[in-house]
Amino acid sequence: MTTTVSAPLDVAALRADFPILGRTVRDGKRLVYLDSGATSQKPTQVLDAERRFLQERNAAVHRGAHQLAEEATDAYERARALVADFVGARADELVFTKNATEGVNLVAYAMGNAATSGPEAARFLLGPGDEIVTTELEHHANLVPWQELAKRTGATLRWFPVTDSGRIDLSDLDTVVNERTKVVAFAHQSNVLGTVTDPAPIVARAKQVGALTLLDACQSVPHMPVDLHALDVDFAIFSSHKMLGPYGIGVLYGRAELLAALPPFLTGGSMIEMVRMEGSTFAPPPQRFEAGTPMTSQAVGLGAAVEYLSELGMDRVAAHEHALTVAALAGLAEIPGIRVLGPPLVDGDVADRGGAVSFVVDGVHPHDAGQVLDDQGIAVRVGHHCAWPLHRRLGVPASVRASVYVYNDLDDIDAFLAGVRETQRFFGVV
Amino acid sequence: MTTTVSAPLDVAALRADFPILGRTVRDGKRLVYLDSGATSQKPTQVLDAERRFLQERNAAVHRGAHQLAEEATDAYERARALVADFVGARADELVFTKNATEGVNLVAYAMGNAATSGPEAARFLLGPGDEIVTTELEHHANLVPWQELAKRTGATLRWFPVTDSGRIDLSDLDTVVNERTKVVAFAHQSNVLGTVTDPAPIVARAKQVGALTLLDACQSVPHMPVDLHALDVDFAIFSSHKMLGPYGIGVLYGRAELLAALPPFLTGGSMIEMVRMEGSTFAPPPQRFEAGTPMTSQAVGLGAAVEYLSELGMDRVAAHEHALTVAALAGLAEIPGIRVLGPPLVDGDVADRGGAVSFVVDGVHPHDAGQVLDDQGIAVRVGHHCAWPLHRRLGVPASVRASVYVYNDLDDIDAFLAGVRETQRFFGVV
Amino acid sequence: MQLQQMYQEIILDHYKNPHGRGLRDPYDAESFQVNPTCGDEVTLRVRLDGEQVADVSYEGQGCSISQASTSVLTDLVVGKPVGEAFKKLDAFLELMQGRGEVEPDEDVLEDGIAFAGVARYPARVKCALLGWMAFKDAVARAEGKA
Amino acid sequence: MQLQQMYQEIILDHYKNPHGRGLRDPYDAESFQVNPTCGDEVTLRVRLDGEQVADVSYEGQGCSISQASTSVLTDLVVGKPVGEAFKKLDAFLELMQGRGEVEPDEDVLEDGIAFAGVARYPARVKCALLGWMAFKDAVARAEGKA
Ligand SMILES: Cc1ncc(COP(=O)(O)O)c(C=O)c1O
Ligand SMILES: Cc1ncc(COP(=O)(O)O)c(C=O)c1O
Repeated sequence: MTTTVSAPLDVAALRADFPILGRTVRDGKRLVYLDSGATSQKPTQVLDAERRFLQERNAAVHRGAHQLAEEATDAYERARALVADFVGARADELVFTKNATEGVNLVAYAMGNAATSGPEAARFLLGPGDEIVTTELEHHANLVPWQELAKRTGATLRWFPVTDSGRIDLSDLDTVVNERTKVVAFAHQSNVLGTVTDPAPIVARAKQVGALTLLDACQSVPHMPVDLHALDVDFAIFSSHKMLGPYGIGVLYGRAELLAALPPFLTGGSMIEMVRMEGSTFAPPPQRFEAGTPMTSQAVGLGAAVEYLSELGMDRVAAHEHALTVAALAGLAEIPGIRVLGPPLVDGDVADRGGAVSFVVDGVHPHDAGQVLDDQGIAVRVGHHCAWPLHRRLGVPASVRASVYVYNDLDDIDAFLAGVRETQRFFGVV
Repeated sequence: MTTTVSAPLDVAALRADFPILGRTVRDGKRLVYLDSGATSQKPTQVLDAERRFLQERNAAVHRGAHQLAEEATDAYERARALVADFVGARADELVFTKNATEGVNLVAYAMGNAATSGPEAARFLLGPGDEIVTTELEHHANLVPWQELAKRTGATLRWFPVTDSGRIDLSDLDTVVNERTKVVAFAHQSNVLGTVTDPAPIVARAKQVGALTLLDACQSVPHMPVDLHALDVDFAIFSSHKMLGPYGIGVLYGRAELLAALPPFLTGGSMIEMVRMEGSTFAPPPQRFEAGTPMTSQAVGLGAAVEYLSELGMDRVAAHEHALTVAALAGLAEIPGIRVLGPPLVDGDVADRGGAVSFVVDGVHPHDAGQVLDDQGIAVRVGHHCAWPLHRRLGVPASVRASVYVYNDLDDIDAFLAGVRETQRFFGVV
Repeated sequence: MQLQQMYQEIILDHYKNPHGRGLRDPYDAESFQVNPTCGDEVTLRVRLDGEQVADVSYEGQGCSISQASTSVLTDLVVGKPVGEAFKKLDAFLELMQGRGEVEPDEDVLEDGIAFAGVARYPARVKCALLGWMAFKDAVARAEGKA
Repeated sequence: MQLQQMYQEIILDHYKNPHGRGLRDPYDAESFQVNPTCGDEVTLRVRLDGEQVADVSYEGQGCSISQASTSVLTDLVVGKPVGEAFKKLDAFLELMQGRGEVEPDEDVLEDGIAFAGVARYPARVKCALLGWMAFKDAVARAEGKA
């Protein structure tokens, strides 16, 4: 990566915004949090924004005419605009979901609902003979909903394989994505390997054959500058809790024209146009896709999170994580008996690889390795990280994953590397 | 209602837990918040519990093996147990959803998924000739998902009518619920009229014909003691934000045996048993229905909310609201030109009627009435309150709704009644 | 009292004595619009005579704001060229979405300037626009036909 | 160091030298169990001889805890009446779900008491129970057949 930035992140200063990092675990060990790929910690600014909202202007949004309701609605819609701006989209192209997983399910179910919707939804119709394409490195969230959609509609699920170095293998792009393809869903950045996929060739081919694209941006939007209009994907999803924001809220982006034609998914209050016992009609997007009382204060918190990230500067965030990733990879390369999954360092650097470093320790099961690390205060993730087929492909049942974020520093990486050596020592494999 | 309680709620004291009630609106008017039927305010205790969780033990639940992840998982599951206890259910019968609306959709979509699931799901199968029953007073959340399920499966939607006084008309119970009926969905307490429906006869008839029951408990669980096992319904839903808890979390209750057989709805991480590219199998409930990263801190907040309510005592909460409701109804009855919807006072009291008071002011559109009330600092809701068919049935396009909760007192009711008179004066209808 | 800013005399007059109310024949196109939060609705018909708005007739139920603004609409557009009517529509839209920050032009909006106060209440903006959206839609339909 | 409490010598011994490992014929029933978070799995076969557990054989992949506890399981149940084996299963379950608060009975659990330390790590309890759940399921199947 060749990001040129004026000044690096002042990690020491920003760590003060994350009081949890000051706590100790396991009998007084300093907490080394390397599990941000699962969920990030949240800065005081985000918690304060949410609390302020709740203590000063809380009311049901889009439903009331009194002053509190006005203020609450403004705060909620302002958050939508902030997030849209952060990812290069228009506010009315953003739907708030409960997490990224709901976003994929929304698109999959809504496409299924095209079968019982009007002619404007015909472009989403799917049946036997049609194909859905995903990849072998997807998070379960971007795989299982498509398996289920295929099961419900009779469509066929296909997927891009993964190369030995952990990249999506596009060598058969024109075969895998073809005239029968209805939708292509793929991850921008792998949550296991950190590999970043350039959407351009996939999007170009999908356009050629008239297929929709859905980008799983869960691990890219929190970690690098992302401009969805520039990427030209049709749909994208990401989750607030992985980008310094609250739990309970995710984002589905859809091109305006597509959202306008997409049938509803969840139905109920606030998403209707007119309701009679005999049947109902539905509001325009984004309301059409936000049934029920929304995650109001969480939207406000997410708005504060993107303000926080914007102030740091996403270029700087990416450069910072890249430096830590290179340090981790370099350190692991020096330890015999460690197999790193995904693209290795070449001449001390690696391109298109974000800050998730997964590996196995020869002779030590990942669960056991994670336990020894935990005992030293180092929080990593062990298992298949919701990417079971990818692990099967790479010939390992599970792995250990260290993932970094804005508040990590080189001390964390050093502690982590020392911890890995201790793991080997403890289990007597060195 | 004949609740006998030792001491009434100490409203003056508990109002200190809700700093928002101390703010002013519209040029210095005291805020009189009478819109808790839409969403409640949240006590400091709930905000503190959530913040403490996020600053001390935040991590991804059910996924990590490190200490933070353990503590977070414990907090999340402790919250589930607290809520289960609050409504007389077992922890593994409770699924966390994003709101109550998702809960209804979950059941409706999962029933639809029975068509592509194994034989254990056959009891949920639905097709042409089968019937779904709801009522004319439902919130859109408990109506539109069933309309859509009927549309997708070819089943027929039927409904109980509503009497002039706003009660569900069960005189044709045995015809409406019959051998073809698959599910009967109805509100425990109307969000517009406050009318409380005794589930017993409906549940009994449903059992006779082998139909499932779903109780919309959104307006009962926050306001009165509810024991779901005693009510013997199959499913129930309610929302945290209406019961002093955070936004972004709701609850679906399902009898253990039913949840065990119900096909999944949202799919993705954390709800699987085994994933291969070719297909997946699913975890037991409640995990099966909680795809993706859950609303972790929100669950903790909801746990704190039910602790707060339990400490107040739900009997006392119900008695308090009953007193305020009677005062409001009595006051409105003295104002000429007011039409109250729903059961009126008889001899100064009314049974089976919760704290939602909806009405129309002769000659003044509800929106205009709401505006005058708002100008005096009184926050009420205007419109159809997501119960459009009910308003049509009662012959009004919309209404004004005042709804009370634990922090309201008789001063609020007096201010409200004065506000209603001012409305009439302003528009010259008296 | 802020309330007087919203409920200007002009608005209340139009509300009590709406202009052009009732559905009339002949017409070129009809539009039905509804406000999903409160259930207010309007059915509005447009008759065009070449480039002229020859008649606007309507029926509906709604609050003072929605009723009065539809009444004002008919005053403003009937007898005007479609292009000019749409300029007024744009001006009214700008006023209503301006959060009370937009200074209305009385030459263009006439009685419509009375709605400046409504623009400060976002929840009521939809009310004020209900009839105007119906007009826009009906003209589009009428022109689509022609 | 807390770690030693979890990784008792007995556990590491069973992990390095598992007892009864490998799938054997004949058998009455087989169970496949998986830990959905880490992908660990076990295939376990049971052969009953009347009321006796005649053999338990298994194969799988997993962490030291799951492998060792399956090895301990075979020591504890093979050659025992099914009723007694299930008593041990109940005792082991109680121990593992006890959060480190339950005092294990060595007469019943023998080497199994070494897992007391694991019970303090809730995320690892599933690992320790993997083989036991397979045993329970396999016996149920075998008895269902008989
Ligand atoms: C009776 C009733 N049912 C369902 C709902 C829907 O709840 P939510 O918007 O939290 O999903 C509400 C509240 O809006 C309600 O009052
Ligand atoms: C690449 C990727 N996709 C999807 C998800 C699902 O996100 P969530 O659990 O917030 O729905 C995750 C995180 O778990 C992820 O890393």
